[in-house]
Amino acid sequence: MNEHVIVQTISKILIPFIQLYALYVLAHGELGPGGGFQAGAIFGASIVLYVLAFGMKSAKLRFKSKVFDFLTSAGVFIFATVGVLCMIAGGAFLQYSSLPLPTKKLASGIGIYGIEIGVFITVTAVLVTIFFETAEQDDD
Amino acid sequence: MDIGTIICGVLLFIGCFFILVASVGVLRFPDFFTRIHPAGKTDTLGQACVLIGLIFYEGFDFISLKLLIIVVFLLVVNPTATYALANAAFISGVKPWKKGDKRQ
Amino acid sequence: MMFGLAALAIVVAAIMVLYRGIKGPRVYDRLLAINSMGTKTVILIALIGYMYERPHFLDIALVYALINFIGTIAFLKYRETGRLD
Amino acid sequence: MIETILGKYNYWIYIALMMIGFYAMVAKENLIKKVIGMSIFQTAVFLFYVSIAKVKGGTAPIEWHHSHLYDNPLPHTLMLTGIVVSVSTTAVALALIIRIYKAYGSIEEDRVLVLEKEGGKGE
Amino acid sequence: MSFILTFILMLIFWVLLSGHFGLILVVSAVIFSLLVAYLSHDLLLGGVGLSSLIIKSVRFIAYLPWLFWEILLANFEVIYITLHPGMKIDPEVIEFDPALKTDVGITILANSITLTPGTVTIEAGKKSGFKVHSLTKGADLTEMVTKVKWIEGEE
Amino acid sequence: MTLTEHLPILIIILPLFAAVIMPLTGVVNRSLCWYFTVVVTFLVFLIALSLVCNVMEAGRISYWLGGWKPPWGIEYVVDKVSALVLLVVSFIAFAVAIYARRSVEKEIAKSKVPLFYSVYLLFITGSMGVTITGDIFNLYVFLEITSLSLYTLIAMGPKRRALIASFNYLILGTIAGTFVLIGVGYLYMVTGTLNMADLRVLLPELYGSSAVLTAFAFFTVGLSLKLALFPLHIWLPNAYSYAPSVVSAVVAATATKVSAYVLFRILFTVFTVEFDTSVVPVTYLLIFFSSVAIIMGSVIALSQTNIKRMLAYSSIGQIGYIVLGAALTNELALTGSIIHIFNHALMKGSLFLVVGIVVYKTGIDDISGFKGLGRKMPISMAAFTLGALSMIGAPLTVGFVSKWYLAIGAINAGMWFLVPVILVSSILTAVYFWRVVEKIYFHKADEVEEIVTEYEVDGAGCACKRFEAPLTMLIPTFVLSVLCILFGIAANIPAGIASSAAKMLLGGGG
Amino acid sequence: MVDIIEIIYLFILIVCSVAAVRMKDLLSSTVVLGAYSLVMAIIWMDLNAVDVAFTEASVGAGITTVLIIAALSRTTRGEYVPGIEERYKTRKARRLKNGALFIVTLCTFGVLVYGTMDMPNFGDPDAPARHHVADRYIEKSHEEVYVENFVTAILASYRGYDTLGETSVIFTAGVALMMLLRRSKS
Amino acid sequence: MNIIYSPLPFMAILSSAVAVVLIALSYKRPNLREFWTIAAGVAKFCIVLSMLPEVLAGHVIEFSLLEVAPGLEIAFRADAMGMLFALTASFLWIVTSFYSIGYVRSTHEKKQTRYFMAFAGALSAAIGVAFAANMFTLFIFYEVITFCTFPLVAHKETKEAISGARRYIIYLLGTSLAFQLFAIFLTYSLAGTLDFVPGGILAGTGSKAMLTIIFILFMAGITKAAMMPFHSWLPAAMVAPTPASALLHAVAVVKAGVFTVVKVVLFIFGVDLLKELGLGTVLMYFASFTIITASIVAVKQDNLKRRLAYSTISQLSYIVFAVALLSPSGITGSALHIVIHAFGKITLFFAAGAIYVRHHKTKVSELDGIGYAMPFTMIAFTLGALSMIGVPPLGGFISKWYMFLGAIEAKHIPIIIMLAASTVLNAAYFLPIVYAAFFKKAKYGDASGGIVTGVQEAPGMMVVPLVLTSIGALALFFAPTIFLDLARIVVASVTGGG
Repeated sequence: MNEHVIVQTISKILIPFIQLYALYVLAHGELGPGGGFQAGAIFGASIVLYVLAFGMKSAKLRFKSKVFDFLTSAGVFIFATVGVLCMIAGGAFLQYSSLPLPTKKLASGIGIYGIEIGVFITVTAVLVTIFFETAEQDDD
Repeated sequence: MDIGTIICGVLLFIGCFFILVASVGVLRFPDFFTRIHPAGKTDTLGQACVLIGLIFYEGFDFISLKLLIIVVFLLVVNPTATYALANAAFISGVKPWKKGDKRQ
Repeated sequence: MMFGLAALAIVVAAIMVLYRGIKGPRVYDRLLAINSMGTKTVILIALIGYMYERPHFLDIALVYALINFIGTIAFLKYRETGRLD
Repeated sequence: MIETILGKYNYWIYIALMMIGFYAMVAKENLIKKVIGMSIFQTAVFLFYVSIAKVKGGTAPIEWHHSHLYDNPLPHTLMLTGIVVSVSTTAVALALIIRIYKAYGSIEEDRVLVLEKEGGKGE
Repeated sequence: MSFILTFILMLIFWVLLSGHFGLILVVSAVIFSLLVAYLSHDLLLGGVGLSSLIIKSVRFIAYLPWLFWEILLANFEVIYITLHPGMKIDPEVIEFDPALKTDVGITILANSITLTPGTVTIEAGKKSGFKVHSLTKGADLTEMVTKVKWIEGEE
Repeated sequence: MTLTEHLPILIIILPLFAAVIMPLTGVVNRSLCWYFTVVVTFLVFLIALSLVCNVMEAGRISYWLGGWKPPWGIEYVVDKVSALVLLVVSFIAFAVAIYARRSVEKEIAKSKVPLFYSVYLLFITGSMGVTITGDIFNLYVFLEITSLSLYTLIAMGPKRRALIASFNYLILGTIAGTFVLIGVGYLYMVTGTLNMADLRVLLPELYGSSAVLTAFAFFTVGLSLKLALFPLHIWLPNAYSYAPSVVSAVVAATATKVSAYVLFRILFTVFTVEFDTSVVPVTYLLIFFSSVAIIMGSVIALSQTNIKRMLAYSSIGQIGYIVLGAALTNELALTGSIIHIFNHALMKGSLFLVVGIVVYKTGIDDISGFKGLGRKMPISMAAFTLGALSMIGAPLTVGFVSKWYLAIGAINAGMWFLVPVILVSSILTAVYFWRVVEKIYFHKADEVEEIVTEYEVDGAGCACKRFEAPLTMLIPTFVLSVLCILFGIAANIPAGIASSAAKMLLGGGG
Repeated sequence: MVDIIEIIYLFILIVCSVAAVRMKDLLSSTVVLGAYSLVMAIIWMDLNAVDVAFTEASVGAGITTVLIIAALSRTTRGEYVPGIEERYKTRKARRLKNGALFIVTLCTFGVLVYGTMDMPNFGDPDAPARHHVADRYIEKSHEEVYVENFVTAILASYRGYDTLGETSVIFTAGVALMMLLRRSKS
Repeated sequence: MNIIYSPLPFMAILSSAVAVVLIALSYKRPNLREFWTIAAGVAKFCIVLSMLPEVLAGHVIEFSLLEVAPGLEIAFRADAMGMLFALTASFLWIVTSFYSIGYVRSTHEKKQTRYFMAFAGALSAAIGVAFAANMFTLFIFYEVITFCTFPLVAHKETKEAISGARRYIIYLLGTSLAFQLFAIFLTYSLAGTLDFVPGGILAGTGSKAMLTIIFILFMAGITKAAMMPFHSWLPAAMVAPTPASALLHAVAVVKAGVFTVVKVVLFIFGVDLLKELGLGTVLMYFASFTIITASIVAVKQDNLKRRLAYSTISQLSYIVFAVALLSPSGITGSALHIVIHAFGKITLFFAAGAIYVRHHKTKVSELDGIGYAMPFTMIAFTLGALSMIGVPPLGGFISKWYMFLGAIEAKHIPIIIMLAASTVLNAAYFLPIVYAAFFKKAKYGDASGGIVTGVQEAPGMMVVPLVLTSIGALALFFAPTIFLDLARIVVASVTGGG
């Protein structure tokens, strides 16, 4: 899609904003609507937009699919690790209050934030992977 | 009733009017290229009006900033989407309606 | 009340547009209508937020404002090249 | 009677939607139609759950200094999970459809079965 | 350069959106802005100098009021056409080449054309030139082209 | 908290971690994946074993996830039934994991092997999550993990038909899952809780309510669809027969069992026996349908020429046994049903593994392909024969033990007319298995030689000689089939657990 | 006022779903499904389910439509319309099948309607679902989890384990897609 | 009656089970393989013999192996009845082993290892049936016999052999699963146990109708006894090699069948209960019908083995019939007939095998003058046949005598006429063979090469066993003490010490 100057330009402008907005949603899941999943979906959408505007080849140069493979695993890993850390700290699985932090509030906040980030990473990576695999034609 | 609310009401009225008219246009116009005119921008203006009305209602705070951001994005995104649509139709060979043609 | 009336007006508009969306005749007309409904949704969400007096749900409206057109772009690309990559 | 019908209007709509989706899912021959039906079917259930959560005069379940009557947040949470499941299933279904098309050249269930018997590739 | 600019821009955007300044939030604001800047700095402001950026932005902002006025004016025209029972439309496709050099210029022009009622860009590109669908005959776009060129700084 | 207290969660988290790391391991070294899988499944098996011991000693174990007290948080419950099912699932997972190495090498593209193991482990995770949870919504979530991984695993089958099988299963599986979700919703709506134990306390007051009845109906239908009870079995034969051998084995041995277990949970833990029998006569319906399943499964299996399909239909019949035992709602029959979960996993597992070996070695999955194999693969065929004998229900095999309990249970329930159903299906089973056994030992191999040499990798391939499968495939197969006999002779151990589990289920302990 | 909007939108929802299912052109169907999603988002807003609305917005607008279009781009766009002859040949079987399925659907419908009869009314504040467990979440979550959004509190803390399951589901889908569609590079 | 706890009964079973493994392991060395067979046979016989004094002294040897599940125990009990059967079987196995070795070597059978393995397995199971302490154990071994003998029947792997074997297994397995197992289920749920108790366990547990149903199911389920509607597997199984047929028809399979019938009648139901229900009479008439019909069919058969098979059907029904008389003498006759028929019939089959091996004759009509060619064989055959008919001084007379007595005791006078008639029929199908063998001239110029003058006996490995068994048949008339004693102990126990 070389000729679609407009789409490309607008995408260039929008993509960073969409990405930041996604991260904003991630961070404000505790205060307002949103959370890891929504953030991941929005972030994924920004990459989908990139693919649509600039083509798969360019996108694969920019976003290595290997990286996304890694992130797919990493997200769940982070989530589960938070849970296991709580266990190591002496609580039940995912019992944030047992985390060795000064206040319970902070512990809870960090714990929730940690798992939200895990969700976010997995969702982003998976959605992008899904899109990559679905959209890419096999040229044979 | 303070002044913000009144301005808001007026702007809401104008915006809704625009939007309604745009919808009528979408219904009435004979073909795709003519329909895209009201849908693409009368709509946009109407929406901008409504949102700006809400800004006046809200006064100046973070929420109205957010509204403003929405307005800006709408103004950036809507014409692009309209363009994308028109372009898609044009490329795949939809002939623009000329005066005297049959309605589609 | 004011917001409610405005919202109703937009709902009416949305119904009209939806008629076009379902009737067609071409897929472009439908997409046009849906696109238009998308922007109306932004407004409607904002208005509903105000009706419930909880306006900080504008986040959702913002999502639509930001990413609703991705579908349209995908559509354009599909019509143009027959593929999305 | 009238009260039962009016008092539960959300539920009636959800039932209707669900049936539309269900029928599309089982009766349509086109595989993508099936997926669309699936999407509607699942969304209908989400509507049901969220309807449970609604309380007259309640407000969204985010802490707020004004109100003391919140909607029930639990079904919302559950439905977030539900939506994720729905999206995942849809993605896998679409992937399968793409593979089926590659193998058979058709995405119509009955055609595919005919092609399977004949051993050929359609179109 | 563009990295820092993007970072700052993102931070501002965050603050506009958020309005909360808890410790975790501020830290994550910085980290996330850095992240986005790292990921997308070449997208938003790829290869643009600071000074020309400022000039262009100022000019663009100066262009906006005129654009809004145009939008407003022309909207009434569409409303008139729409609501007129006789449906007085006579569409045509105008082709012209504005000879704009930058992508941003083309985008601004195309979107401006789309926003001003009566006209919709249906094709825009450096090579192919512009095709504009107009509701009524005789739409005049020269003024807009000049103004966009001014923003681009080509005069 | 000590490590022992964390076992209920570790059994889920461990394979989940492994599944997550697996794709990355594949990047480092592909052959590592198999070792990793085996080690993890073995650990899981050990955990399951120790859980069983703990439960038999101390009774019900409850684990509060996130440290939240049950009605508010999610609870993990290990009791006798779930411990037994966990043991079955983890054991089969372990055995099949060992077996998988060569079979997967052959049937799955190289670059996808790590992913395959990952999905395999996810499937195990899901199955065990479903088993161990005490929260109905959590059950749904894990059910979906299981289903999604299963769709994928089935679609990896070597024939293109596998794709359609997988898709059909996806559609029906989604319907089933959503039905369960609706059931959960209705129960939640009238009670306001999602915890099974809590539901049990709250529900009896509401037994008259049509919403509860509807919830029950949806649960039953959805789970019946998942466990392929007769009229809802249509997805199963294709899914089993076109999946890769490893998958057929593990699915046949665990997937439907887990669904059956969930059905038990709903019938006996969430609702009470009185509800099942007196408020709604659902048990009669289930008895009817499972009897039909027992007969029809065997009858249809009789007419199959593809060995995997034959085994699949036989599974449908066997599932009928499991449901029948539950529907009779008396202690002996339920014992039979629970023990049949265990036994059928062993038998079907070993049978499918043998079929996998044959497919691996000769590439044929038709019954005629078994001709004369008794001489060429004596050990595998011995395993097959043992499995077949168990399926028939010959005494001293596990099959007999379950049939014994079911039959005695049926007579005790005053439904002695069900005994002929069981026996007739035994005979039918005997007929269709004997057909195969006869081919194995008393027919001459025809024209297999060419294919044999084609598939003979080791180069030692003289067709007249033995060409037994590699040891990694042979050992688990043989162990499973020997266990069929072992637990048929020493049935006291599983029967003891099963009967105390049945007592617990009927007695209302959660 | 919100109720009115909601009722109107609910009906629009049904119209959209019927249209999406009935259209022969799959692309149009997809587009109408997009509208369905939009309408749904509004309904979530009306029902105060902001988080669900958010999810619907991000998924419906960004992902589902694009995915289906992607699938279309790799398969075919039109629903296959059999020729008259073929249609005539299979008419009886099709009618029978559709009739049977219709009856199944009708049965399910009947059960659902029956079940709905005894439900608490829509929006009933005394409904049991609103109390018991939910009360605690609303009253205590601020003290126990220190989170303003109750939904997040439940999602991440009370029922955080569900979320792990949910993430695993998504992970499974990702791995599944890699397995099913990724081409080996060799 | 003392109970002695000892693993001897189990050892008796185990000895041949171990042999199965050893045979399998030495498949490459035929001599060693056959040594194992013989050694196991001798060992088994010795073990059985070692238990004899205790049993004769009225003790019972019990051994409980393990409990499969609550209520399902694998246990063994060597009592008089089992002893009768076990002694016969284990002795005849040794004889048959020698015979088999001779047979398979001279016919060059394939897959001899499998053959011997199956043989040893079947024998283990037969002893298992003999020593089973409860119905469950009995059922297990009953089924094991089926599975072990299947390879023997299908041994030739021809189409005919396989279809015969298929019929064999469908009949045996099908009926036992469908009816016998059902009956066992019902018995267990009524009585709560499956142990064999002299005098029965079912008395007073269920309604009359239920008990009748159970009885019918049992009788229909024990197809190995070859009662008339379920008899057709037996002629079909004649495709097996002759030693196998000999073993099947004389010892292992069919005897296990009738033994089971006897066990069910005496130890599950008990004499009193059956009398009360009047089922004994029904069974008796059924058996009588079989005796007569099978005999008539046998007369018509030309194939020697088939004729022997129908003879077996008829003879087995004698045993059933005798026990169904429910009178002490009848039971004694029944028990004795198990032994006596075994010796007689195995002799006949051995002879048939020898004829086949040496001259490849299978039809009765081809046997003219064969007595001169194979004098030992045919004399033995004659002895066996006379024993079957019940002519003194041969064993058959004794059992028939007791049966007559039993019938009189039970006051079933019409039955005596039946017995007489059947004896005539027996004579009618055996004597022509004897007559043809010795008094008819051999037809020269036969297509098959005819009978050559001069003695042409089968190998010594075959002749010696068959002579031995015929001598056994003879000896039983003169010295039936041991078996008679055993039978008396049985009678004493089941009729309540009377």
